[in-house]
Amino acid sequence: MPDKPEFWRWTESRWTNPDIDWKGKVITAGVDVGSVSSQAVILANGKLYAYSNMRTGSDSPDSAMKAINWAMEKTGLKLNDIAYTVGTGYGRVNVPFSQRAITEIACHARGGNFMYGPSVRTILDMGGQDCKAIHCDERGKVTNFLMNDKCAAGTGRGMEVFADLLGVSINDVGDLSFDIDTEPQPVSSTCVVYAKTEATGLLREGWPKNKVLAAYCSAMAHRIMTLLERIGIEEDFAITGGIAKNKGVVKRLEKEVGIKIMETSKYDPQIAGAIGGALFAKALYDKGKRK
Amino acid sequence: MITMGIDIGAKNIKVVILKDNKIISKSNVLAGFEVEKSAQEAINKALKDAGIKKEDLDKVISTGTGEKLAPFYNETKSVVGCDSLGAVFLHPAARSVIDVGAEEGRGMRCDETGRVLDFEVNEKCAAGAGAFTEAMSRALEVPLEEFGPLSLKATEEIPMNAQCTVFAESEVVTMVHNKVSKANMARAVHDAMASRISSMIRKIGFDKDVVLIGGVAKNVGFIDSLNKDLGLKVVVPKDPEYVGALGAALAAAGWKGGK
Amino acid sequence: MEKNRHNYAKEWKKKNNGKVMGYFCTYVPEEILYAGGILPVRILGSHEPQDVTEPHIFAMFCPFCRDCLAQGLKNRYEYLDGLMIAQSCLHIRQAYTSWIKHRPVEFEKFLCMPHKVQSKHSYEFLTEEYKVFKKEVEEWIDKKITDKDLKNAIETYNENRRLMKKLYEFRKRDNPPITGEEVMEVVIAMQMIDKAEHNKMLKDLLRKLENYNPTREVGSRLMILGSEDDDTVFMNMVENCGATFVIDDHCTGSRYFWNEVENGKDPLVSIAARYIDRVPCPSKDWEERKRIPHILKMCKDWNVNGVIIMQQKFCDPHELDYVAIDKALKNAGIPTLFLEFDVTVPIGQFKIRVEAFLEMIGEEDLF
Amino acid sequence: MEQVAKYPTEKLKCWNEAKQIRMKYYQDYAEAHDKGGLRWAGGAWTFDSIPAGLGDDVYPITSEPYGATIAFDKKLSLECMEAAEKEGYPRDLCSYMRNYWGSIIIDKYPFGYSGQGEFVPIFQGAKALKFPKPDFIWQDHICCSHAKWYQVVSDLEGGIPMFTVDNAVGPSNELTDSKIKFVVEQLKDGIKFLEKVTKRDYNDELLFKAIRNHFISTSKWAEICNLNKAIPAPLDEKSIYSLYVLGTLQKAGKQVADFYEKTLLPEIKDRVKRGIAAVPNEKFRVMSDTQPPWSFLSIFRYLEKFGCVSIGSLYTFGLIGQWEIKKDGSWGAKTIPDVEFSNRDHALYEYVKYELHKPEWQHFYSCHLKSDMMIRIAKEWKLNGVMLHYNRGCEGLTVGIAENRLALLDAGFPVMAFEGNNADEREFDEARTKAKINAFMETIGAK
Repeated sequence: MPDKPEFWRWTESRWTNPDIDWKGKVITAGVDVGSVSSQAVILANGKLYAYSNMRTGSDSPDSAMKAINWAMEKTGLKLNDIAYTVGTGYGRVNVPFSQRAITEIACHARGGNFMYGPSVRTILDMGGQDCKAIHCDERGKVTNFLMNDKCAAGTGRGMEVFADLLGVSINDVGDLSFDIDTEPQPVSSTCVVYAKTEATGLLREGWPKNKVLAAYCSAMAHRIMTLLERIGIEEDFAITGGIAKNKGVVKRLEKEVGIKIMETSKYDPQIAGAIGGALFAKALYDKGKRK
Repeated sequence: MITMGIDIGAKNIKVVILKDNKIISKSNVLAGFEVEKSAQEAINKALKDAGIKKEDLDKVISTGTGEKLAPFYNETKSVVGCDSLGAVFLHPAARSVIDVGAEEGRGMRCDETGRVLDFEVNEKCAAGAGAFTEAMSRALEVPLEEFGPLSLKATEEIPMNAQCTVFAESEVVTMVHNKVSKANMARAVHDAMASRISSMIRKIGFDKDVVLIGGVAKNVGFIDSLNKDLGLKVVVPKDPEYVGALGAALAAAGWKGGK
Repeated sequence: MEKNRHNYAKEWKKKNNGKVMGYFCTYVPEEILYAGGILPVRILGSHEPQDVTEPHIFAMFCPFCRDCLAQGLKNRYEYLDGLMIAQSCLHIRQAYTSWIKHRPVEFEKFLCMPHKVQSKHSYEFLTEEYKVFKKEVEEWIDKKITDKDLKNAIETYNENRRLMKKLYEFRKRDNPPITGEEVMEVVIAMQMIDKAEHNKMLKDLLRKLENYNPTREVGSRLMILGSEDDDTVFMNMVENCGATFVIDDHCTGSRYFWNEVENGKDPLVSIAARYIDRVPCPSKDWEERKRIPHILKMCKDWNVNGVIIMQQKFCDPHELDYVAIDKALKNAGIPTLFLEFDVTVPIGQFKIRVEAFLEMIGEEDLF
Repeated sequence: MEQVAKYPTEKLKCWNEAKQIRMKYYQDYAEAHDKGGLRWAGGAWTFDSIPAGLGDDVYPITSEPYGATIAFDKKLSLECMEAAEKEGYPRDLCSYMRNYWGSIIIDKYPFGYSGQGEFVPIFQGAKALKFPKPDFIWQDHICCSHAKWYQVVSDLEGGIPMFTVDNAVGPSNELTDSKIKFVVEQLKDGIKFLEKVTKRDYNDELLFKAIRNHFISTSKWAEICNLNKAIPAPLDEKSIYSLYVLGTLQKAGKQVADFYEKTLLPEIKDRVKRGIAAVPNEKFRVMSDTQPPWSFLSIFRYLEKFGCVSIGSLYTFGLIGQWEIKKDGSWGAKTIPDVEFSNRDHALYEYVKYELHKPEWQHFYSCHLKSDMMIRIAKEWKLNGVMLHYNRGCEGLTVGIAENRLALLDAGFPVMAFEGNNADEREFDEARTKAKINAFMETIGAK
C-alpha cells in the first residue's frame, strides 16, 4: 500500500518577535509538553519574544529540548541565557532544564489572561487527552476548574483519528464541516470510540463526508458544552489549545452556549500554556527564586 | 460447483471463490466510503484471477457488517456463522474461534461441522480493538508492522486498564511521560487488548484448539499476549483475514464438515 | 502487612488451628465471630486489571466488587473456611453470590442487615437475625459461644477502636506524626489480623508517635471521602505533591472503627445497637443524610483546607450522595475535587488534577 | 423470506381500554389538587395500599413507569437526562432516575392538553404541563438506590415529607415472624406519618379494600401470564408491556384489579380456547429479561420476521405478578388469601406476608434463586432460547444476570446477551443488536 498521507499531522509553527532585541534583558521560558503537542515560549523582560509549537515525540524530555531549541533557532540565544524556566503539561516533570513544574491548568489560565486580556473569566482548553474548563480572576489566577469525566477523555486525539479515518487534513476539518446543506444531528457524544464507530456507519449509509464531519464536530461541541455547563460560564469566555483552531467545533459551541467566544488572538492558541509558564517563571525570578 | 463468499468488514472487503471446495481465487480491497464500488472491484478481481465470469457462479453468500451492500448475493449469513465454518474447514480440530478485526472482536464456540453453539461480541466499551493498536503505534511513533515484534522484546509487564480503549490510551500517555521503554509500552498495549479479548471468550467458555482469525491475527505481539492470557497456543491459519469470506463460500456450497 | 495478608492468615490457622472467615462490607458483626475463636478477614481487591470475572459479573457493576471476586476465582483465598456478607449495596453481594457458587466454602452466610437504620424497629429485628446467626456459627464450629466470650470480644474490639481514635487525635496537630497513606495501611492491616495482636502493635505505634515531629512538609491539610478505597499508591502520590491527608470518611478508614459497643445486659443487643447507630454507609443513610454533619464536623475539628472525593466508577450509593455532600462542603467554604477511578488508578491524569487543586487552594502567590 | 401464517390472529379488544386507564392515571395525578385531592410519589413496588386509606381522592405517580414514559419521548428524555447530569449526577446512574429528576429540573410533565382540551402526551401535540409536585413521598427500599432516589427528588423540590419502608428482609424461603413484624411495624409508623403530614384521619375500611385489590391485581396478572404457556402464545411481550404497566401504576387500585380480572383475563382465556396467536407464524418461542430498551421496542417486531415470539420474562411475570408452586409442581398464580381482616394489624400482617413472596424481590438475596425461576419459565412455557438484555440502565434487575446466563446455558437453553439501556437511548446500538439477533436465530435454527 502506498505510504498513506498522514492526514492527522497538523502544521507545526515557530515565530520570533522582530522588533525585540533580547540582549541585556531578563530571559524567562515556559515549556508545555502535552500528550499530543509541545510548545516553548521565551519572554524578554516579560514581553513575548519567541515561541515554537510542534508534535510531542514518544520521548518527553527530548521533546522539551527540541521545542526550546526550535524556539531559540536563529535568535542567538543559548540555554544558559534563560534565567528561569517553568515546565508544564503531561511531561512537566521531564523538562530537564526547568526549575519548577506547574500544572497546565494554572498555566492556561495565566496564559489566557495574557493572550485575551484581564476581562476573561472562563477558559476552555482542549488538549490531546483531556478537556479542561477553568474559571479565573482578572489576574489569571484559577478560582475553580473541572476536567472531563472518564468517558469523555481523548477528545483532541479523537479528532486526529477521525480526520485520518475520513482522509481529510485536520487543518481543513473546521471549514469542510460547514460546507453542507443542513446541519445534521450530532453523533452520540457518550465516548470517542462510539462517536467514531457511529460516524463510519453514517458514511456507509451514504452520508457525504462533510456532513459526517459536521455531525462529529457537533458531538464534540455538545460534549464540551455539558462540561462547561457543569461549572457554569462567566463572560468573557475564551478557548485555548488545539481545538481553538477548529472552526467546526468553536462556531457550533458558540451557538449551543449562546455566549460570544473571544476572537482567537493573533498568537497561536496552542501556546497559552507555555506563555503562562513563562510568565510564572518571570514572577518566580522576580521573587528571588534564582536558579 | 463454483461458489463465492464476500465479507464486507469495517475497513476491508474480502472475496473468496471455491471450486468443489478448493480455493481458486481471493481478493482483498479497502472498503473506503463507496462500499458498493469497492465490493464490485473486489469481485471483478477475484473473477479475473479465477478465469471465470459472474454467470459461472452457482451460489453467492454475503456476510460482514456491510453484508447488504454487496452488488449481488443469494443469501446473507451471520459473520459468526461464516467465521466458524471457515475456521473448521482450515483446521478441523477447531472448537473455538476468535475474530479480531479493526472495529469489533468476536468469540465463538462451534462443533465439528462448524455450526455455532455460542457466540459473543465485545462489549461496547471495548470497541475498536484493532483501531486501538493502530492509534497506539502512531502515538509511540512505531510503524504498525514493527509494533507487534517490538512487544516481544519487552522486559517488564506493566498492568494497564483493559476496560476501555480511551482510558487505556490515557494511561499510555502517562507511561510516555514516565519514560517507560517503548518495548514495555508496546507489550502493555498488547496485553490490555489480549486481556479484553480473553475476557470476552471466557464469557462463553472455550475448548481446545482455539483458532485466531481477522486482521489483527497477523500481529505476533498480540498472539503472544493472547497465548499467555489463555494459557494455550492459538492456531493462526494462513491468510487469517480471509476466513470469513471462505466460510461464506463454504456455506454457499452447503459444506457441513469433513473434507 | 497488606501485601502478605494471605501468609498471615495461613500462619494464624496453623498456630491456632482455628477457622478463618472471609467477609465483604464492614457491617459484618465481627465480635460474634471473634467470640467463637474465628479470625474475621476482610476481602479486598488487588488493583490489577483482570479478565476472569466477565462471565460472572456484568462489567457495569463497580470495579471493586469485580476485583474482589477475581481474588476468589484466582484461588488466592483458598485457605478460607467461611465466607459471609452483611446486606449493603447490590454490587458487592454479587462477589459473594458468585464466589460461593464457583469456590464453595464450609460455611456461608448472607446476613440480612437492615437498610432503614433510622427506624427504631431495626434494633429488635437485627438482634433476632444475630440470634439465628450465632446459633448457625455455634453449629459450624460445634462450640457454644457464651455471653462471657461475647463480652471479651467486645472489650478487645472496643480497645482497638479507642486506640485508633487516639491515633486520629494525633492527626489534629499542625505537624501530624503520621501520613494518610500510613494510616490507611494501619486500618487495612486491622481488618485482616487478630485484633488482640493489632492492639499491641497500636500501643507501640502510639508511644513512638507521642512526640514525634516529622520533617516532611505538611502542605495543605486534606480530607478524603467517598467509595471504598484502599489504594495506597494514590495516597502516596498526593502526599508527595505538597499535601497531607489528616482525616477521612472511608469504610477502609474512620467509618470502620468510629463507634464503640456500649456495654449492656445482653451482648447481642449491644452489638446490634452499635452496627445500627454507627456512621452509616450511604446505602443506609436515609431518609435524613446523617453523614453530612459528621463530615463537616470532622473538617472543622481536623482543620481541613480541602476535600478530595473519591468516586468508584458505577458505585451508585456514593454517586447519589455526591451532589448533596459537595454542596454542603462548598457552603461551608471548603473546596472539593471530584475524582472518578477504576481498578487501576491512572496516576498521570490524577496527578494533574491534584496538583491543580493544590495550586488553587495553596497560598503561594505567583502574581 | 416471507413466513407462512400458521395460526389466526386478531387485535386485542381491550387494548384501548388499557390505554385509557393509563392516560386517566396521569391525568388524575396532574389534576389532583384541582379536585381538592392529594397526590403522592413512590416506586412501582411501594406498599401502595397504605396511602389508599387516606381517601378516594389520593392519586399516586410511580417512578419507574414515569421514567419509562419519558424515555419513550427521545427528545424530552435527552433534555431531562442532560439537565440531571448538569446538576452533577453521574451518567452511569440508573436511567429512570436521571429521566425523572431531569423532568423536575426542567419542570416539564410529558402530558398536557391538546388544542381541543384533550389530555394527551406532548408528542401528540399537547403543551407540556409543569411537573406536578407531590404532597408526600411513600417509598419502599430493596434496591440500594430506591430510598436515595427520592432523597434527591426531595432535594430538587426544596423538601417533601418522605417515608420509606425497608422491605429487604430476606428471601421468601427464609421468612420468619420477626422479618414480617419488622416491615409491619414500619407500615404502622408510616400510617402515623401520613396522618400527621396530610392532617387526615386514616380509614381502615379503605385500606382493607385496597389490599384486596392488590391481591386480585397481582394474582390475576399471574393467571394471565400463565395462559401464555399455550402454543400458540395468545400474547407477545411487546403487547404485554402495555398491559403489565397498569400493575406498576396502581396495583391497589380498583380500576386495575377489575381490568385484569373482569376484562383482560376472560379475553385471553377466550383467545387460548380459539387458538388465536399473537404472532401468526409462531415457530420459535423465547423470553427476554430485565426492562427492554423502551425507545427500541421494534427489536421485538424484528423477531417476528423469523417466526419467533417472545412470550414474556420473569420481569413482566414477576415484577407485579405473584406466583406459587401448584400441587403438580408447576408455577401458577398465587392463591388469594380468603380471609376477613379483623383489624388493621391483622390486615397489614397478611398484606406483608403475601407481598414478600414477590418473585422479582428474591434475586436481591441470591441470583441463583432467579436462575431457578428463569429455568422453570423456560421449561414450563416451552421455550427455544433466552434473550438477556444486559441493561446498563437498571442495576436492581441486572444484578446477577451473568450468573443467570451460565445457569440457563447449563440447563441447555441457548442464550443471547445484548447490551443496552432501558431509558438512555444514547447507549443502545440497534444495528449491532439486530446483527446479534440474526446470528442467534441461526443458532436456534430459525434462519
